[in-house]
Amino acid sequence: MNRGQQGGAGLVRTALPPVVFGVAALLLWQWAVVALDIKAFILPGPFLIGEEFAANLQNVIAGMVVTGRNALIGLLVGALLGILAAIVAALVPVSDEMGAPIVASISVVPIVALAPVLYTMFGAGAETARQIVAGLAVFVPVYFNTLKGLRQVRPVHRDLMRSYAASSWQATKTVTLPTATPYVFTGLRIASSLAVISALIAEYFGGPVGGLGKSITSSASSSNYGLAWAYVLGSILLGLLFYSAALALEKLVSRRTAG
Amino acid sequence: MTRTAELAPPAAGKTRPTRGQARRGQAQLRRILTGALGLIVLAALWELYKLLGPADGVVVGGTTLLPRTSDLAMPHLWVMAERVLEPVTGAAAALPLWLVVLQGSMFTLGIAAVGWLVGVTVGLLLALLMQRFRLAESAVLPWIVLSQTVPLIALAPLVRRWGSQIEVGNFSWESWMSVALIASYLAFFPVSVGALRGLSSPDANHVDLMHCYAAGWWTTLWRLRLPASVGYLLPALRLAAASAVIGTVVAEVSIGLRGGIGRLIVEYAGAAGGDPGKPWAPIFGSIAVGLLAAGFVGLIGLFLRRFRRGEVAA
Amino acid sequence: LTGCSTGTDTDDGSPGAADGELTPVTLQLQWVAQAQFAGYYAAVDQGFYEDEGLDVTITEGAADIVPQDVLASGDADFAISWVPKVLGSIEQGANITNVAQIFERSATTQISFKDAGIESAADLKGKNVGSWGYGNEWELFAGMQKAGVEVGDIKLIQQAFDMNGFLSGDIDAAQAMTYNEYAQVLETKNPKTGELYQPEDLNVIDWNEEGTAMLQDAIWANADLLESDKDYADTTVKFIKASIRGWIYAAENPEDAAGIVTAAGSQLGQSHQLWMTNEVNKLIWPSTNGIGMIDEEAWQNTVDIALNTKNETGATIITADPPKTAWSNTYVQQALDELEKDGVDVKGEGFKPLTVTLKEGGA
Amino acid sequence: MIMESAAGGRAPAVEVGGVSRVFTGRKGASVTALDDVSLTVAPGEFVSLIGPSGCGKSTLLRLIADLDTPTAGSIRVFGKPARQARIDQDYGIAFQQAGLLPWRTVAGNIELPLELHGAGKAARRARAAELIELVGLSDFAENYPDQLSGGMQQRVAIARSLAESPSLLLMDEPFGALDEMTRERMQNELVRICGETSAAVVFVTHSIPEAVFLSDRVVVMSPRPGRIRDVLGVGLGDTAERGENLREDEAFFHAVSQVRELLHGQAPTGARGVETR
Amino acid sequence: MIMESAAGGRAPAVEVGGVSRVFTGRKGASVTALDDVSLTVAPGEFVSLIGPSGCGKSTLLRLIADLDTPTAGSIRVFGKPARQARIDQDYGIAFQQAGLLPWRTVAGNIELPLELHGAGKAARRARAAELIELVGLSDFAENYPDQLSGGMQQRVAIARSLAESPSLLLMDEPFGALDEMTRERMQNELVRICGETSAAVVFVTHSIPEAVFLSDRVVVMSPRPGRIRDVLGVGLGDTAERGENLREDEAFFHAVSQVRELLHGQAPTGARGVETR
Ligand SMILES: Nc1ncnc2c1ncn2[C@@H]1O[C@H](COP(=O)(O)OP(=O)(O)OP(=O)(O)O)[C@@H](O)[C@H]1O
Ligand SMILES: Nc1ncnc2c1ncn2[C@@H]1O[C@H](COP(=O)(O)OP(=O)(O)OP(=O)(O)O)[C@@H](O)[C@H]1O
Ligand SMILES: Cc1ncc(C[n+]2csc(CCO)c2C)c(N)n1
Ligand SMILES: [Mg+2]
Ligand SMILES: [Mg+2]
Repeated sequence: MNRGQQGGAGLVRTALPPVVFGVAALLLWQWAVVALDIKAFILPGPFLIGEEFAANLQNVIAGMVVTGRNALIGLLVGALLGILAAIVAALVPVSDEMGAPIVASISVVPIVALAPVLYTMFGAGAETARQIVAGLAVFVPVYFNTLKGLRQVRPVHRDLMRSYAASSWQATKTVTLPTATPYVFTGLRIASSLAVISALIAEYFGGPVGGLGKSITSSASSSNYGLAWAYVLGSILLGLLFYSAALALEKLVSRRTAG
Repeated sequence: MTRTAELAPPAAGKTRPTRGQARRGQAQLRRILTGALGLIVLAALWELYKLLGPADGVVVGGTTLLPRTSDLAMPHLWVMAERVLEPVTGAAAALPLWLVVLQGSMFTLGIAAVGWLVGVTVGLLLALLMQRFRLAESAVLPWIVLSQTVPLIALAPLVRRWGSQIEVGNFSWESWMSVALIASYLAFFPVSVGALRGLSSPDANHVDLMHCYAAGWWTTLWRLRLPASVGYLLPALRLAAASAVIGTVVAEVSIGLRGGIGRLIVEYAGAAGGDPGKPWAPIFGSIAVGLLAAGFVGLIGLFLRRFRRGEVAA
Repeated sequence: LTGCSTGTDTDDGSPGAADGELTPVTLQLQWVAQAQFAGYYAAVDQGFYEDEGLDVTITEGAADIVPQDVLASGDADFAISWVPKVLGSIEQGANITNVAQIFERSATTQISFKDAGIESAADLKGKNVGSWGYGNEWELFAGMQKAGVEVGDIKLIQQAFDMNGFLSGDIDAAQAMTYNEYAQVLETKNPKTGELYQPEDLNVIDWNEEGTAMLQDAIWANADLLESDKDYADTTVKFIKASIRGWIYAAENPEDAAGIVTAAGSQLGQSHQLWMTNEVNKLIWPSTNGIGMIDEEAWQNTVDIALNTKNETGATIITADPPKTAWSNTYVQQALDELEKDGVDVKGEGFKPLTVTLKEGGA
Repeated sequence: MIMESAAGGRAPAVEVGGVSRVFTGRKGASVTALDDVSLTVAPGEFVSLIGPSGCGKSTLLRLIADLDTPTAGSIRVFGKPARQARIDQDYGIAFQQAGLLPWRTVAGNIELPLELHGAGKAARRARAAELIELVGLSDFAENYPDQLSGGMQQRVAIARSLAESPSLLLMDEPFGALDEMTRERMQNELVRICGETSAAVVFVTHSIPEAVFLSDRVVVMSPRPGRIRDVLGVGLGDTAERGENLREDEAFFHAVSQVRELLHGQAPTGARGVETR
Repeated sequence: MIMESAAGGRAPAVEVGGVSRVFTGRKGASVTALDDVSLTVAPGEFVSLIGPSGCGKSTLLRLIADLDTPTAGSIRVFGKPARQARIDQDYGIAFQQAGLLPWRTVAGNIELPLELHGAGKAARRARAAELIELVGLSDFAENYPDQLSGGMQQRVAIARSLAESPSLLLMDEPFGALDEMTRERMQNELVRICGETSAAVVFVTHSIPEAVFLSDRVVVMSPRPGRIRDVLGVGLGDTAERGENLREDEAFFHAVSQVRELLHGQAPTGARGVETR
């Protein structure tokens, strides 16, 4: 119980400064909007955004579900492929070198350029292209971090496995993968919010309506910036949700494996 | 086995650079060739799949898992290549497509460079602030992470609108500055996080040493923290370069700046049906610009090699 | 601190051509340079604005640029936008006025391949229907509503910058401007025949015919300034006058006008550009009341649709009638009077469109 | 050089015959880590390798463990080739770094070799408990390595090396990271364990007193190229009989001085320091 | 306890008076790292701190260096508060890890303190060259730390600690990472250097022979809470006179045994091992 209280106090201590900072910034923003009489179509104030958010909660949540589903599928598929590709690259160095220019290209290609092509390839009437965009965005950090992790096996552990005459699968299972796990999670954490933002921006270039990205642009195009930013708030929350989920999973797994 | 080089005792005193360089050159060449081979394999896969794959793609349970192979979706590689050599339009004065894309690429690269510089500066300043004041770190860092969940498309018009309100003396805000600013919004993030990690990376040992020498914060920063952060900073700078290019292209589309790759992507899209090779040119252009920018930053690493001695080869 | 360069900045009241001092004016377009805006580019190129003492800078639009906001926040002196899009902005607080309704007809259509059997709005039910969003979708919704098709009855797909979704069959009925996307389709080879698609291959739902057309490209001005600033009001008349001369030039010299737009930096192919010029001319000419005159009935029709048409979230464009300041024929009337005094034909009754042959890829 | 030990009829625990190991660096320069080294270790015998840094001690140990292969010469472990001995798990090994897997508990780490070689769960549990008891960590069986001090980690590593009751133990500076007191305690425990299990031990160390305290014979090596300079029979009594007091014994100091002199390249003159002054 | 040393008229190099240091852990538990420790080091005197891991040796050294502040008690260095002494650069310090900056050459590392305190370029060069000579690394002045062996790095760190000719040297297990032979060589050099510069030294070590070999007095500490158990005057002759042979001297072994027994908590009975057997 004492521990629990301590944990609570710790949470308060870590959460307090950013919350105070955030609230102060929001108040300053609201004050500026009111004091300088800034029109909503130039910069909506946080109160207005909050109002719109509350008033359109249903629509925002519906958008979050659509975009979040794409991001989640992209995250899962991209992460899986990233990890698999990294394992292959670690086992077969040639494949790493052969894939290098391709992975490098994926890491620099703007979604703007990619999305239209993918819509044509996979159909503009389906969510697939958006999921692929999210998947590609996820693939890059997961691949690089996993590969790095797979190369962190300490020589003493490698020697140990050899001295046990362990098979290569045994060595992979007992040493290589556990060593790489924290790195994989670092990659996933970076990838989590990237998946959301990528799936969202992909909506900008077509596909079924209903997601947050489309809602942002269509509200903005009728100058309804309060509503547009309510959807933006939805996307921030969604990104935060993904990030926290990745973080929680990381904590959970690392606690189970390393005490 | 790969440890050989690291474990070998350092050749006392001088090393012989020429032989080492030749070897490294060879390794480099081999890597380039293997990389090129990878691209060739990819190209072959493209054509092979286009040849053998079903026109409507591989559809499982209503989801297209593998792409369609129509000329619209997957033009032949030679169609893309040929198109690049032809003029942009039928007009008599039209430039060849590759030249237009090249010009656009340079334009985009220039703006991305400005965005990168701004982003790096802001990122470094934030990192310094957070390193100096722990309170700042705990208050600001979560917001820096959060900032990257705000979609650029929501910010772009704001930036342009606010930028255009600025007019001081002879200086007036121009559209390309908005684009650069948006690019910097993506670029500052890896730098601030990476630099913070780098600045906090020196061993307690080294920090103690500076303390023993009664060195102040600035001296410690200059003599210890900055040099120690190089290893963290370089990957962050490279990431920032790629992000700056991506941000520039997105912002060009978003606020419609003329002259860059982003604009070409939008304008050539209309030709996708009748001229399927055309929209690919700016896509490859944007990839080239991204790689060029990242490679450029890689060059910085060469000059800072001295500060990466402590690093163990990955 | 608006920082904008309105005509009011100059001290001397009415700088005519004779003074040599030109009044700087910025025009915000709603998309990139293309023949949709041929009249304005022609007016610049032919010196019509200069004749009126104006130094006009044309600012291109983009995906996220809302022209009426640029105008309302003072970054431009005039803007080109569609009436239904602006009505929403006006309700959100943008105080701007439609001072010249350049396009009399709507260019928005919903096209489909013949075999889809979509001949009227009622046939859209259960189909994949494309639209760009961005406020371009209201005529479609109004047409559907009129035909008893709910938004929930179709699958709405956002169209990209290209027509690939339509060409690949993902979209059964795609939104197409007569002057642009319709042509894009006709510039594409039909893989079945190896020839370009022909108009006979397509069914076209034209909202003008369905009765749900809304007013499109109009010149918008700052309502506050029109009220308070005489110079700005004068400039507005001059601007409209020169713009109309530009459009007349485009009607009489479509090839040259297309060339002017291309020279201004448009990346469109030659045949496509000429097609667009020609189609845009058809939206203006012949003009019922003189180019730019706002037809009260058409305006009211647009407002009614804006009040009553629901989009996919159940929202309407506006919830109340727009203010009186939303439109005014005062300025365009003055411009037309002056032009007619000079013997200019502002109705173009004898207008004869070209027959443009599209080449593959619009080349 | 005395290299044969009275080994009775059984095959020697380790038989190194004319072994060389040359490393070729990437820059073409080659390092002769070991040059024509021969050494025989009898079953149950405790042999220490001592010598300056870089003289090839670790290399020799790694060759015996078949973690590396000699450039020339042959290595036999219990009469089999080193590779076969590794596959048959004839030896246990402990490195300078404890090398525990941080994601496994103390018990989990000790069970690792048993698990890899297919021992049943119950058997593993029992054996691990026994070994944990042996190294005095009963209270820490479920702790993770990062919750242990360096000395405790090292004890876990030793327990792990003993898990399959090998008749040969290979240890590369296992006490290098410990403080003097813990180190002495660990040495005492090692002496006891070896007495109980009667395993042969090849033990690499930098510490002269440690080598003298633990060993039947001390092998002194010299660097560049790595060679065996001399082998000193210490024979301070049978392993089981050696105890704490030995450390303050005169014979102990004598042997320490002898090894020191060998290390410094002098012929062992007998305990010059003690006797001539 | 003998804590006063005959120091003549000058202020003692170090004067620790009733110092305690309690660390408060995050979970509220507190560790008494040092409890009421008093110690005086005379100018030019060599004092070693020895004791089991965690007894507070490093903590005491850090307090003297003003890298940490005591919970109670006072620390004076050359008559000034520790903080002032740090700012005045009255001491040089070397840690267990060499702690060289990897991006600076050997010379650059040694010049660092001089550079920070505004010495001119030429003066720095000259002093660094002198010190590099002193630690026998003249061929390596322009090498980077990663091109040096551990022992060489440690020598650079020692040279660096000497750069400003401090009259007090603080050293925390500086030879911990070295092999026995290099270690002995370094000890000899340290004895020589101290003789030449007549600096006072506070030296933390785990090695009894090392402490005995180097020191005028050996301070034996005990843990939980960290206290000074005893102080043993070794006095094996003046620093300058001590040489290699000392290590095999009977008095040396005698003192080693004495420190061992103190460490193990027995009263020093004299060299029991040697004399009673
Ligand atoms: N993998 C390797 N590649 C190249 N050279 C090596 C390799 N391993 C060892 N060496 C070299 O072989 C020699 C002997 O190394 P080894 O590690 O056996 O020494 P050691 O006696 O164990 O030293 P230490 O006491 O420092 O551990 C050294 O010169 C070393 O540099
Ligand atoms: N910063 C700190 N926070 C909390 N406890 C500490 C801290 N530094 C040291 N301690 C505790 O104080 C005690 C003394 O530590 P110290 O490092 O001085 O020991 P030491 O004698 O140097 O040990 P070693 O020989 O292992 O270096 C230990 O119990 C240690 O856990
Ligand atoms: C995201 C997006 N924005 C604009 C257009 C193009 N567009 C189609 S109609 C129209 C109005 C005037 O031409 C515009 C700008 C598009 N295709 N996609
Ligand atoms: Mg070794
Ligand atoms: Mg310590």
